[in-house]
Amino acid sequence: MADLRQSVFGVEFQAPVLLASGTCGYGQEYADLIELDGLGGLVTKAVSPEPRPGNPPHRVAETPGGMINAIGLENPGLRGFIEDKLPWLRAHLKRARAFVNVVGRSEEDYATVVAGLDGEQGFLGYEINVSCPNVKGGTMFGTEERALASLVRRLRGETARPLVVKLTPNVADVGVFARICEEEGADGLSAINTFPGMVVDIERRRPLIGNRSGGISGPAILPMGVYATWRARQSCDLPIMGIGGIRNAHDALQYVLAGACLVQIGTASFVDPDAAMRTQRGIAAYLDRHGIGTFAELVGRLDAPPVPIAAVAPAG
Amino acid sequence: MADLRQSVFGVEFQAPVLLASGTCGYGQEYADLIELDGLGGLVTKAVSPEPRPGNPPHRVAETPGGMINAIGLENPGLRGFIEDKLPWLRAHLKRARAFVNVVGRSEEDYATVVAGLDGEQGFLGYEINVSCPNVKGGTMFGTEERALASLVRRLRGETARPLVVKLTPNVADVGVFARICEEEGADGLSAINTFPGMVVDIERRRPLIGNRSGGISGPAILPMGVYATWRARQSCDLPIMGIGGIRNAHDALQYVLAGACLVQIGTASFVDPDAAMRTQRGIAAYLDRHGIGTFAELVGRLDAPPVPIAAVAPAG
Amino acid sequence: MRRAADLRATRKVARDTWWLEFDCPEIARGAVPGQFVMLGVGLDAPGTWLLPRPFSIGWRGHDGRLGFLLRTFGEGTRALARLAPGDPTLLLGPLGQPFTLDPERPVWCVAGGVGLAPFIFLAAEWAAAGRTLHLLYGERDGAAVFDLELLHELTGHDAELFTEDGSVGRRGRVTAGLEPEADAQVLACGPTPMLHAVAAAARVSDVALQVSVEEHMACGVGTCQGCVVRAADGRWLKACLEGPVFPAEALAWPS
Amino acid sequence: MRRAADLRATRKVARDTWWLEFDCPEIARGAVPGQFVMLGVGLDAPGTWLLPRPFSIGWRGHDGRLGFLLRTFGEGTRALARLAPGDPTLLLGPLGQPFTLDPERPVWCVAGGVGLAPFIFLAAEWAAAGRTLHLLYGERDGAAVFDLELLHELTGHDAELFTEDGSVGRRGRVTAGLEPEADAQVLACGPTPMLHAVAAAARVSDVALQVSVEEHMACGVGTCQGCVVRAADGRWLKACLEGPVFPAEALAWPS
Ligand SMILES: Cc1cc2nc3c(=O)[nH]c(=O)nc-3n(C[C@H](O)[C@H](O)[C@H](O)COP(=O)(O)OP(=O)(O)OC[C@H]3O[C@@H](n4cnc5c(N)ncnc54)[C@H](O)[C@@H]3O)c2cc1C
Ligand SMILES: Cc1cc2nc3c(=O)[nH]c(=O)nc-3n(C[C@H](O)[C@H](O)[C@H](O)COP(=O)(O)OP(=O)(O)OC[C@H]3O[C@@H](n4cnc5c(N)ncnc54)[C@H](O)[C@@H]3O)c2cc1C
Ligand SMILES: Cc1cc2nc3c(=O)[nH]c(=O)nc-3n(C[C@H](O)[C@H](O)[C@H](O)COP(=O)(O)O)c2cc1C
Ligand SMILES: Cc1cc2nc3c(=O)[nH]c(=O)nc-3n(C[C@H](O)[C@H](O)[C@H](O)COP(=O)(O)O)c2cc1C
Ligand code: FES
Ligand code: FES
Repeated sequence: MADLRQSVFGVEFQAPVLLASGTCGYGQEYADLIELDGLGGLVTKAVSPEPRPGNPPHRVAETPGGMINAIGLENPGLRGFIEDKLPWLRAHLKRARAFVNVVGRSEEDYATVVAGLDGEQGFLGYEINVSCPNVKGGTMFGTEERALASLVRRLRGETARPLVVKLTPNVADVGVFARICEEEGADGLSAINTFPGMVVDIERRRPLIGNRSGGISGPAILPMGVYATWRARQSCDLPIMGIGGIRNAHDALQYVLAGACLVQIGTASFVDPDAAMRTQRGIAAYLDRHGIGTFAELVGRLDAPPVPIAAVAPAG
Repeated sequence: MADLRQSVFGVEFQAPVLLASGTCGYGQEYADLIELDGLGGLVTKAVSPEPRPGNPPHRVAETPGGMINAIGLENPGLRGFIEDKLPWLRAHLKRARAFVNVVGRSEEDYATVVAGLDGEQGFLGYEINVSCPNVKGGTMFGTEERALASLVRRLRGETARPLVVKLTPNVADVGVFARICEEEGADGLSAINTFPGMVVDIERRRPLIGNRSGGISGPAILPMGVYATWRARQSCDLPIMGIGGIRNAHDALQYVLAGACLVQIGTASFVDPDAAMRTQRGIAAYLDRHGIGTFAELVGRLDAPPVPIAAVAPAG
Repeated sequence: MRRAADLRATRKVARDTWWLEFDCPEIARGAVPGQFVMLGVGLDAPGTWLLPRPFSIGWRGHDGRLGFLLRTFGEGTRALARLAPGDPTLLLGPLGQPFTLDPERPVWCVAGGVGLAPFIFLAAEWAAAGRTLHLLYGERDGAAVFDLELLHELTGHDAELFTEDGSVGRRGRVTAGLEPEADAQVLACGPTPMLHAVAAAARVSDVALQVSVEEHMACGVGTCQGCVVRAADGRWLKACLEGPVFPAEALAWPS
Repeated sequence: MRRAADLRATRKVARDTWWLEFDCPEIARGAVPGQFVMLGVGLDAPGTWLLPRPFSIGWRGHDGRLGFLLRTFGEGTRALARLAPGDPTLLLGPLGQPFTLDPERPVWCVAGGVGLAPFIFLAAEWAAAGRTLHLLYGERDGAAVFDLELLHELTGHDAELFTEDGSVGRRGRVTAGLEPEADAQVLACGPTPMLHAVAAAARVSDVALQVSVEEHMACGVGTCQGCVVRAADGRWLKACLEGPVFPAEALAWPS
């Protein structure tokens, strides 16, 4: 039986599959449904300095090959997380690794959450969600090079824990942003977050989603996520968590071969809460079938020489 | 029976549905399969100054809810198009409108094609495919504000025909690029082109596609295209052709309500060559069911006030 | 709780409406009327993508069978209506808060459309316990009305039927049949406008009301925060976890 | 050319391999051996997305039936293998260039795996015309071998069978059975390595060879330019329009 363990961010991960932020609550909600502590780990729902009420319904709907969501980053805020959510993670995750997903409207917001959590026990590190509009400027942190560089630099100063930046795909070249994160001292990357999308209720002639637009996730974005992971791999040396549309080992292994040492499963868990565990088993079976002893050997083992963006730009 | 006719770009379109570039060849290939002249029109496969051989296989594969393609803009070049393709369009399209999709590696390339075609008969105008890498700079024309502005300005000087710019979705805010096109004198927009993606053959451990990466199209990108159309509608007053994942009237009407006065159907034609005609019939049926007399009344009739990007950014 | 269940039979019971029966003792065992199941096809059907959809548990057999009433509406219900025995299916449940009832007090069930489902389950349980209840059932027209013989067979009860066009049963809205005693427990499940009407009626006659609400759901278990409804105090409540059954006074109603 | 056809029957004929029969007189009428059909489910199946896949026309009945031999491989063929009579299907065809044959000269068909399909059609047409041909058929092992009785029933011919493990027929590669006369017309359909072997053999014995090639296809009719194969002169040829059957000398072969 192949060995799924590997060392990333200076610690051992018993397996490469995590549950993605916003799709597993704060762990607790899944407790009686799946064996969380048997997974690689999980990433919590976003945490902001103050509690957020979230958006009006509808917050979710199915889209072709995926779904749209506009939850509005509803969360109990830093204090609420520390008091009501973190204790459960601390008590129940012994082997699985937890990341806290951090959001904010300003650099200050992010720094407040990281600084406020850094002394606490029960999680490994941070996943910084930069798909958030920056109050000054309006555009997302993750799509503006200077804003992202400044944010990562600031947060690096606040913590020695693993600092992972979750890239947004709405940019000309994720490679550029991957490099910025590396230069500013991030420890890793998550690729990718959702794509902006909209569903129109043609009978009522209004957006189906309360927030009008939302983020698109699910199998529909699988090839975009694999591409973003590959671009990031070409552009920097940080460990990458591959995310986007993963349903099973076949999907996950595309990310792994493209360069991801860990993968996250989100939307697929809604279709089958067992998706993550089945994916782990499937990866082990693939390694055995191919006579590969350890998972780490497979990471990035794609037979495709690096090429400049020009050569890989989509060409109809 | 509702009236699908409307006047756009100074001419009448008998119906709002066109076949998308690269999915209907140069018309001819579909001649014995569907009644092209009964549609709103078509957009030809890309035309570049010189012939292009295109990419090695595999060039296409299915992806979840869509497909990936990396044809490599194979085309007979300006001369070949004028001699072998244009005459057929001139002879067979009486009521349907034809746009020529133009590609290049430099401003000069685009200008050469537009100038070279401008005196010819048999097509209405140009759709400028800016999802092409710019040899100087490497990034796509469509993702670099200055490069796009300069290109549109240049082409505006070359022709008085309808000049439509086909937006790429790989940007932080398509609205910004829509505005640039309007300021530089474009007559319309097409939204959207494909998303960069990659499929890995996990058995052979190499990209499934000869070009490694390719463009993702099909229903998977429907909500992204509707969102891009809506953003463009918020940001400028140009007529918009909505593209991306349209299979039927239900999908097309989402674009129309979001602000598109014309729609294009691409990948869905591969599943059913009749998709475009069925979509036209379905739109007419919708108008009748809702007692709307003319198609034009419906365009942009979405009950959702404009909002700044910050408020519509995807929020998990 | 997560079960790949065998679809035993599907049967058309009204226009666009099907009755589905699954073999699923594990879920049937713990189920209580008012709870629901996330019903889907899992991840293994090639070429298919479908988020599971929530369905009220519509009936349970001693042999571990589970019954659901399904009406086609959008993409998902259309796909589920086409399921045939042998197709892969995945059930998650029982989920959510059930109706909470005092067996000693009279029960009035107000059902609109497929909102009938949880009351088929409840009426059957009530009959099995030798109790009875009032079942008011409204549809737009006769073609939409659930197979009344099957209803009697399943529940041992007969519904007081209302159709808006009067083609069967009494003409008019189901609320017209509501004449609760002072200590009555009124339960309502159906379209939101109907719930509003019942809530108004309950306020007037000052009787206890529990409503089963609908909202889009992704996870069904509280992880996605997708299914919120507005609480009386303005907060968002999760329909899947804190609902789908709520005491009327817990929710914000348009005044 | 575009036809919503009724799937009449599917029948498992070997490991992972099915025989599908459709009612489709419009396509059957004009079909010639070597041509193919794009087989899909159309756009109306809720929750389903599937690009059509190309399949060689495997047989045609006087009554307008069309037969296809389908082996599951990836997502699409797995989905198509699960089709049942009554499911929506969409056929596009007949498409592509067929085999071009001189009825007076001997014909040798070399089939690898489901490459057998076009030769079932050809052998049946040949038998109907009172002619005969050589049919060499190779599979990896016995479990993969097409139902030989059905083969005889459909074609009036028997195949000379080869399996790599020798479990049925002769042990070894199908090319071992190829002994073409000087004026023979050799036809080959199967995996690319097999086509290479046959091409090499044909060059040695200097006989005319036509091969049916495989490449991913999206449109099947020449509009997408997705299905290219390399020509002898280095250009790209469209397998759907200029093929799938090519004279061996028209293609670039690895030397
Ligand atoms: C607790 C609970 C219990 C339920 N019990 C039952 C039951 O017992 N029986 C039953 O039949 N149903 C029941 N439902 C409803 C059922 O779960 C379905 O979810 C519901 O019918 C919508 O799913 P759908 O696939 O039909 O529509 P979807 O395709 O999921 O669409 C969801 C909603 O969005 C709308 N929509 C989505 N996209 C568009 C678009 N582009 N344009 C216009 N409209 C759009 C649909 O019309 C629908 O209103 C229950 C729901 C809940 C929450
Ligand atoms: C002219 C012609 C005639 C044909 N006739 C027949 C016939 O008679 N009978 C028959 O059974 N078949 C026939 N085929 C083949 C058939 O059309 C299928 O297209 C082929 O089997 C692939 O389709 P699929 O859905 O199984 O695989 P797909 O899912 O479409 O995949 C296509 C290819 O890509 C590979 N692939 C895709 N994604 C991945 C990934 N992420 N990782 C690894 N691999 C991947 C698949 O393994 C496969 O090799 C014919 C093909 C052609 C061109
Ligand atoms: C309902 C929902 C809520 C989400 N919330 C968050 C969030 O709070 N923070 C974040 O970084 N990503 C969030 N995401 C994005 C996911 O973590 C993931 O990046 C995305 O869904 C793509 O993965 P998938 O296709 O496997 O779902 C959310 C996704 C969904 C579907
Ligand atoms: C096979 C293929 C070839 C394409 N070629 C071109 C092209 O030459 N020029 C262009 O602007 N877009 C091209 N496109 C993009 C389409 O025109 C369209 O923008 C995209 O596919 C989204 O629409 P759809 O989802 O309806 O296919 C191509 C798409 C496909 C699938
Ligand atoms: S459906 Fe996910 S929280 Fe209720
Ligand atoms: S499959 Fe589209 S050109 Fe051949």
